[in-house]
Amino acid sequence: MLKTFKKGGVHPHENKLSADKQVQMLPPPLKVYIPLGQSLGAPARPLVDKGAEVKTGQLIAKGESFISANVHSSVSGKVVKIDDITDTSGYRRKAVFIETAGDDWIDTIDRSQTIVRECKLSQQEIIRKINEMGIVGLGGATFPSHVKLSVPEGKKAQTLIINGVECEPYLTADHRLMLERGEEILVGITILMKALGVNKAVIGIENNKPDAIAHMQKLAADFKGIDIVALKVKYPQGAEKQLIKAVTGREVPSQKLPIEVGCVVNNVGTAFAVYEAVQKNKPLFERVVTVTGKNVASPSNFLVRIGTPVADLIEKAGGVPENTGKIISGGPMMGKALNSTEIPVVKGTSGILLFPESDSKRVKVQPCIRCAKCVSACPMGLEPYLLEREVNAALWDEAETDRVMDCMECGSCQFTCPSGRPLLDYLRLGKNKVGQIIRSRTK
Amino acid sequence: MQLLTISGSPHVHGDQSVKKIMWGVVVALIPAMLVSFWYFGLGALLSICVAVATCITVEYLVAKFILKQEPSISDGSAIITGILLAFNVPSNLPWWELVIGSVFAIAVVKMSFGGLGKNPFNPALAGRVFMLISFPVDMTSWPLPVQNRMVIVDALTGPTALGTLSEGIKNGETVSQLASKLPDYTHLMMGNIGGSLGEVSAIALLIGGIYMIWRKIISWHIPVSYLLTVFLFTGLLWLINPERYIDPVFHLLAGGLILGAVFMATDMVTSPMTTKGMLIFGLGCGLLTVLIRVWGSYPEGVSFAILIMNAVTPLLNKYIKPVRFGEKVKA
Amino acid sequence: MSKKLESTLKNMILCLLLISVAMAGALGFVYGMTKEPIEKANKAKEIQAVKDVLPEFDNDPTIDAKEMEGLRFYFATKAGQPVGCAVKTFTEKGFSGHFEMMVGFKPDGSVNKIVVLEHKETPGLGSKMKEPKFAGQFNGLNIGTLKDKLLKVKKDGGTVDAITAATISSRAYCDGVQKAYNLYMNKMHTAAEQVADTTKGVTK
Amino acid sequence: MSVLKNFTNGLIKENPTFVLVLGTCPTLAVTTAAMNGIGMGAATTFVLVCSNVMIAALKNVIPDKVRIAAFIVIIATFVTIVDLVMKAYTPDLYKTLGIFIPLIVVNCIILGRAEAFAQKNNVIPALLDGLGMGLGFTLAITLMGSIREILGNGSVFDIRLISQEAKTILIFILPPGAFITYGYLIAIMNNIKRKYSI
Amino acid sequence: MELIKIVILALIVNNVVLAQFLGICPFLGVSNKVGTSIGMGAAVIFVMALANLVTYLIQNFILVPLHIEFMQTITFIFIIAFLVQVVEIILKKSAPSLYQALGIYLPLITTNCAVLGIAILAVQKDYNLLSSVIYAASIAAGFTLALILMAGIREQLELNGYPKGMKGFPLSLITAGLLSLAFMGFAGLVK
Amino acid sequence: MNQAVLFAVITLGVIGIASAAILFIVAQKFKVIEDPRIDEVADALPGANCGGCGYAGCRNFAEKIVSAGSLENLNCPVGGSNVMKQVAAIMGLVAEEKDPMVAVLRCNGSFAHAPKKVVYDGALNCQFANALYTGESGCPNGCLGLGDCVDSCAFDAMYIDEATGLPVIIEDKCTSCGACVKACPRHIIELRKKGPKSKRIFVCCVNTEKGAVARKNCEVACIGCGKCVKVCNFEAITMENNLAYINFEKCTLCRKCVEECPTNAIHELNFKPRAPKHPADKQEEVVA
Ligand SMILES: Cc1cc2nc3c(=O)[nH]c(=O)nc-3n(C[C@H](O)[C@H](O)[C@H](O)COP(=O)(O)O)c2cc1C
Ligand SMILES: Cc1cc2nc3c(=O)[nH]c(=O)nc-3n(C[C@H](O)[C@H](O)[C@H](O)COP(=O)(O)O)c2cc1C
Ligand SMILES: Cc1cc2nc3c(=O)[nH]c(=O)nc-3n(C[C@H](O)[C@H](O)[C@H](O)COP(=O)(O)O)c2cc1C
Ligand SMILES: Cc1cc2nc3c(=O)[nH]c(=O)nc-3n(C[C@H](O)[C@H](O)[C@H](O)CO)c2cc1C
Ligand code: SF4
Ligand code: SF4
Ligand code: SF4
Ligand code: SF4
Ligand code: FES
Repeated sequence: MLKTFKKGGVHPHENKLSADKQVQMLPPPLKVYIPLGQSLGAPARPLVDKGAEVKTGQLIAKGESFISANVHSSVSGKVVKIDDITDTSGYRRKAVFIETAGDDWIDTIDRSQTIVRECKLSQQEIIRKINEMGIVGLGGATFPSHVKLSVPEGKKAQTLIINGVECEPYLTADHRLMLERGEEILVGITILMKALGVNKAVIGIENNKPDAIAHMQKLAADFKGIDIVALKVKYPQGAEKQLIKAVTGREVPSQKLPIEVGCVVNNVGTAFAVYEAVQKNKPLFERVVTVTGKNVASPSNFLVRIGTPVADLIEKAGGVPENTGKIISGGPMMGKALNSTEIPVVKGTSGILLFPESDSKRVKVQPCIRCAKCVSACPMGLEPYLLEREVNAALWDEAETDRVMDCMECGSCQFTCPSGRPLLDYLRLGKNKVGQIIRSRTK
Repeated sequence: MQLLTISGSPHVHGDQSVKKIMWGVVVALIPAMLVSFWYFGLGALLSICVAVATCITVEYLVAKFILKQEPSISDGSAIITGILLAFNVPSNLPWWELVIGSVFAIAVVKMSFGGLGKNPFNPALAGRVFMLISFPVDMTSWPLPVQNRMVIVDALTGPTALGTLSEGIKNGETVSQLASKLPDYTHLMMGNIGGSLGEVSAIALLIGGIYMIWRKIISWHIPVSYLLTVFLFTGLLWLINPERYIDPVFHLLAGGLILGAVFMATDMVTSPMTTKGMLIFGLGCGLLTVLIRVWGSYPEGVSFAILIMNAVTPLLNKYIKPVRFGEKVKA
Repeated sequence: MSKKLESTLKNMILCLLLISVAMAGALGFVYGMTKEPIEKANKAKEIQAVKDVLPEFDNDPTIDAKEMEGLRFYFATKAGQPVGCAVKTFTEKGFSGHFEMMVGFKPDGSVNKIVVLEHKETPGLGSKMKEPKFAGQFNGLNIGTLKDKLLKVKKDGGTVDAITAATISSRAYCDGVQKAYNLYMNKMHTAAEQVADTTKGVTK
Repeated sequence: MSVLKNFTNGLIKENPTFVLVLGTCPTLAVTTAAMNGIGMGAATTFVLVCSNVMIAALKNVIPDKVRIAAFIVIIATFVTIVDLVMKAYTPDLYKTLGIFIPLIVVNCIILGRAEAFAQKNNVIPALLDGLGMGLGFTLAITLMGSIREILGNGSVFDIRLISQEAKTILIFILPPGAFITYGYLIAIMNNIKRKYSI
Repeated sequence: MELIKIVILALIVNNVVLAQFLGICPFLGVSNKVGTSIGMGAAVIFVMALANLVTYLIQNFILVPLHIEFMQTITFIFIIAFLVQVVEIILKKSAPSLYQALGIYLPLITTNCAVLGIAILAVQKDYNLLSSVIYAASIAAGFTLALILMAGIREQLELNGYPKGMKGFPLSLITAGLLSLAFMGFAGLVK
Repeated sequence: MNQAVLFAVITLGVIGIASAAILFIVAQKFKVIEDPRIDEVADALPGANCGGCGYAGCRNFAEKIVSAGSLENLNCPVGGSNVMKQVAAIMGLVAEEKDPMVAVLRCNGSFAHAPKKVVYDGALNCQFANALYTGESGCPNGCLGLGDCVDSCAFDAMYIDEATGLPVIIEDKCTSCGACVKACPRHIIELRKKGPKSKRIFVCCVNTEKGAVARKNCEVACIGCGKCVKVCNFEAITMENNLAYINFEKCTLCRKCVEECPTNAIHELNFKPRAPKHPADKQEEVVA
């Protein structure tokens, strides 16, 4: 029996159309919009002004609060302006507009292809470096990695879990990365292990990527303390708590961090970015993005500069088909629908998905038939149908006691609901409100 | 390019729909329906048609003209109510009584609360109890399985197995004295006995149940805990005094227990939402069924038991919560 | 509006006392007024019930009524001759338990007529035992002529046509009648004659 | 406020049964037949009128703290009077209404009106208010009794509409029928009121 | 055995609310929240048991010896009202937490016709002191049972939504009707 | 008369005295100090203890009223509005004599003025849509048209106009309770002075973006040009975040600004249609 988490979960059609497409490196685009807020936490403070000349990799904005990350230029050229642009959030936010001229990298970056295995830096130095290079979690939440690696006083990390699950349908970025940059990832993992002071790491990979499992297993033989665990295919296995449960059998308590059970989870992409940052001095300014969808001419995986407008990417994959009804940043289960193609790729963008008109509309909403399918689908053991009603009736106290804050927005409930109810919409609203209430209480 | 659509995640949807679930139940009811045609002839067919037609019409009219909402007949829930209502009455029930029962089931029990998904009580069962109490004479004269299937109203009536038992026991007879008057187990399995249209064949009902579990329309918790409770409880009584209390297998097979456990207690609208709740629900149904069958004045207790547990369901939902992730102290 | 009285202890007690006394007085007065009509009404009802089940009589059967095992026996005479005995009987076996009826026996022990006095049986079912269709079959019936002198519904091998779908009530009905018959025939028959004798004496 | 309004108020706008939904127990319990409705209504009206008048007359001599106690004594007296009178002169009706006659004393309508109206008004308005409320109650429960009797027994005021043998919907003269009939009557009343904004 | 019979009869077979129609006003009024109905139920159980104890004594040691049974209604209701008030006042002072949980329901109980009704019925049924008190307590427990079931359903209805025209009493009454329909199944459990 | 009367009188008299005395003593002994308003309110209530209000008796209801400090959702069905008025008086909740107010919608981004750029297909709930994105027209401040305000109105004073996609406030029904103001996640609805003969002038836009951006999404947006501020003689108009706001306390309803606005973002309500360029008319209005 393959390992997996026990409670809930669903199995959407996988549709990994681009699984065997090698990662293509895209040339720098003509212009980029680099949002200042690309990580969880406060946006960074810009360091450049309109008209400034910048180089690829140059620090252009500094993360100054505790949870915040540096932003680097992904191209060389001239800063046109710092202005609002609609980003993945659906709202207009501040971004640095740069017009590209050539591709002139800053000197400190080691651009050679040789793999540097050894890392002589100390724990503190590694974390400082990761901070400098603007590394954030690439698994989706874009949580600044240096914060995550600084284990709080009194807690002890035991296991590093590397998230190679990629449970979202369609997406293949992590899959390709493991196949093509496996060794770098493993080096990145050893660095992360050192930063955390642990001697055990586990890479969890779902069983629908047998090639990646085999490949990583072969490579990992060379590295001490790194294991590969094959997992049964089940969404949302990639979610931190579910992955920990699947791999270690431990459950992270409600409203607590993984460190509570001695675990730290990082995405494979993050491990790769850490490798590049620490060993090659390369800031995080490009990432792998899957561009896919059933009527995208050629579903692909691209290595993309941060700030590239989504339109450019789609163009490279065959353009926007006439009947496109929805463009999603991220996977179909958790991604955000975009309201224009002028939105830039950010650190958290793992995929761009094009849906034809026919698949873009939700199914008709009917009254809840109390079938309890949402309850059994919820991996967190919540009662989505009930929370939806409570949020609808503005019963915030009840929603809180029924643990609305535990919802991780995986969407399993809404996916299964035969009545097509917008459960997650309401749950998000509830989390929003209850979160506000909780915060105002502690204040 | 068209206008892009914006919505929150998830952007894909599973393949379950209300319609599929409801029609799945209708399919699961087919074996029992065929058995009822076989044993009760045209009368059975007619009853089912009358009940279904009334349910659909009433639902449409109430939704459209009184609630002024979009009628949603096509979801098929009214059809299930109709079939199950017909399944719960003798095949020779006067048609107008069935019509009144169906109107009550849909208009009062279902639509008064707002329609599908909002009703706290099972419409078909409430409809059945309504008829049982309103027309007790007709509702307790059971036709025997027919010789001539083309006859609509068969004059030959007789008591159900449970009715015979209950009468006998109340009259002071012992189980062994009654044994000769009761049908044997093969008949109970196949359905060659007097009783409501759809309750007679245990096998046909179980086939439907297994189909529904396989299609993930229902989960096993309610039927299993229900049947098991009845089996254990009656088994205990039987061990105590086999002359006063009949054996548990008879209780399982006779009457509407299997119909109730598989198709009616599992009605998702009126049963609990968590597995633990479902197990308790089944347990409660089982205890009440035996209580009413053995000590109450009604020979059959399934309808009442499920209705009473329907009333308890909101409390179960309120107090029995699913095991939350991260609730158990770490292993 | 003028000022209300203050809520002092004195006022409170005084007020309550006055009202209580006045009201109790009024009540006692009405009670006195209605006492007799109520008794009369009760008696009239009792006699009426006896009249309902027996042929004409001219004595007051409530005076010499006798009680035994919870049953009440009223002896009727006409011109000093016993015309029958009305027995107020009951059963606990009804669908809803207890119900009461009045059975009129002729001196020979045959049933003259039966009325149900009080019952909780289901309307439309058990309640049909009040209707002539069911109750009529007992008129003139002598239980002594039945097999084992037992009154039974057909289902139990007897002679009584049960009410459709209300065998339980029918059985209970028989039970009540049987009880009355047994006591009447075994214990009360002689009493009936005594009463007849005494009334005869009076009328003479 | 016109004096007449005191009277009509209870009939529709503040009908105790359908609008205020008070005195629900007798409404549900005794309405198995239309006739019972009239009997119960009459008894209640009598008590209501007498106690309203009496309380209005005595309102100034009753100290506040023993107000409720005094009201109860007054109301209970009239209830007992009705009880005794009915026992004496209409024994059959008395029997069907049973325990609900003494229970008039706790009928929320009566104490409610005593507190809400009689206590604050003069004798004449109190009388009219009691009469209106009582009549509203009587009409309402007679209506309900008629409906239940027709559906459940096939007769109204004991006049048979269909033959004795014909089947009726028995449930209407049983408890569930009472609740359901009452529920729908209130719903209909509410909707009529809303429509014509009474 | 007799007592068990009384309990079962009073609790489910002849449920006060669903079969005997007593105490409907508070049943409809206070059944909107499960928490509230539990509190109300507990208070009713206490008061009804107490009231029956006292009315039993009054009936058998005052009214009957003095031949003034016609004073039953007036003395009973007076005593009940008085009792409730005293209990309320005492509770408020000496056990404020209990008062918060139960006491606030006390005033509602005076006009609950079940209290007076059951006191009178207990007299009619010729129960002895113990039976009378047990009877009252189980009747009150039956009231509580109906109240809690009803409250559960109403909470759910409130969340799920219902047709506008049925808001309030109509919906509650129809639910009560169906509940009463279901409870008819207990008929004949005890003869 | 007889013994019965005598005993009745004695019994009830004794019980009466005893109860009154005991009650009095107990009440004195176990006195609990409470907010005196509770008593006052409880006295004003009918005292039927029927539970019709949903609370456990009149006193409990009174406590609830006093502790809640408002009468929202609290009603005594027996006493009706008269009693509730008295209660309001005790609670000091009678609205002080204020200028009558009315809810005003400050967005005119109808389908025609602010065409859809995307289609929304989620929960029909403004709060959620607001958290998700800017809105179908792209205006981050404009009305989402999903009717949270309509749902919040207990007086049926609002509805969504199918043709414009915007809510409409029925002035006559609006009680200025302010529920909709709280419900709108975009703070579009404002309670404004009803004004003489319901005449009102206000900026019908809440967009704070720069003029060009705002204009791109909606042709009737306030672009922050400041013309109205200049033309107003009463300093009633202020400009903040590219958005003009008319203070209804200062506005004299002269209507000068209305004509000045290049995007027609300033609305006048319930004025007589003006005769084309007839200065005399205008003068009159100012007086009124
Ligand atoms: C407010 C907040 C504070 C966090 N603090 C820490 C932390 O101190 N240490 C840590 O290792 N992770 C921290 N995390 C990161 C979470 O453990 C988790 O990795 C992150 O939310 C992304 O997980 P996800 O993609 O499964 O949502 C924090 C996250 C949030 C939202
Ligand atoms: C429902 C859900 C699904 C997720 N799926 C994945 C996934 O497939 N792969 C992944 O790397 N992270 C996934 N994540 C994010 C992880 O929870 C976690 O944040 C991440 O692995 C932490 O690594 P990072 O900080 O390096 O991003 C998912 C999160 C959620 C809530
Ligand atoms: C609501 C209802 C009320 C009933 N009331 C009675 C009744 O009052 N008396 C009675 O004998 N049977 C009554 N029964 C029927 C019994 O349950 C039982 O079926 C019948 O007495 C025995 O059946 P039989 O007479 O057809 O042999 C009632 C049934 C129902 C459903
Ligand atoms: C498994 C299953 C069982 C059902 N059982 C019943 C039933 O017993 N009675 C009924 O009226 N409807 C039944 N339905 C249909 C539907 O749920 C029912 O009409 C709703 O209660 C109406 O809101 C069933 C549906 C499903 C899926
Ligand atoms: S979105 Fe939230 S409630 Fe729904 S299944 Fe996922 S965790 Fe559970
Ligand atoms: S899955 Fe949908 S229909 Fe089923 S209980 Fe949950 S919300 Fe209701
Ligand atoms: S919610 Fe209140 S302020 Fe808003 S329109 Fe309705 S009545 Fe007016
Ligand atoms: S005014 Fe506000 S609440 Fe009303 S529809 Fe518009 S955005 Fe929603
Ligand atoms: S009438 Fe019985 S409680 Fe109100």
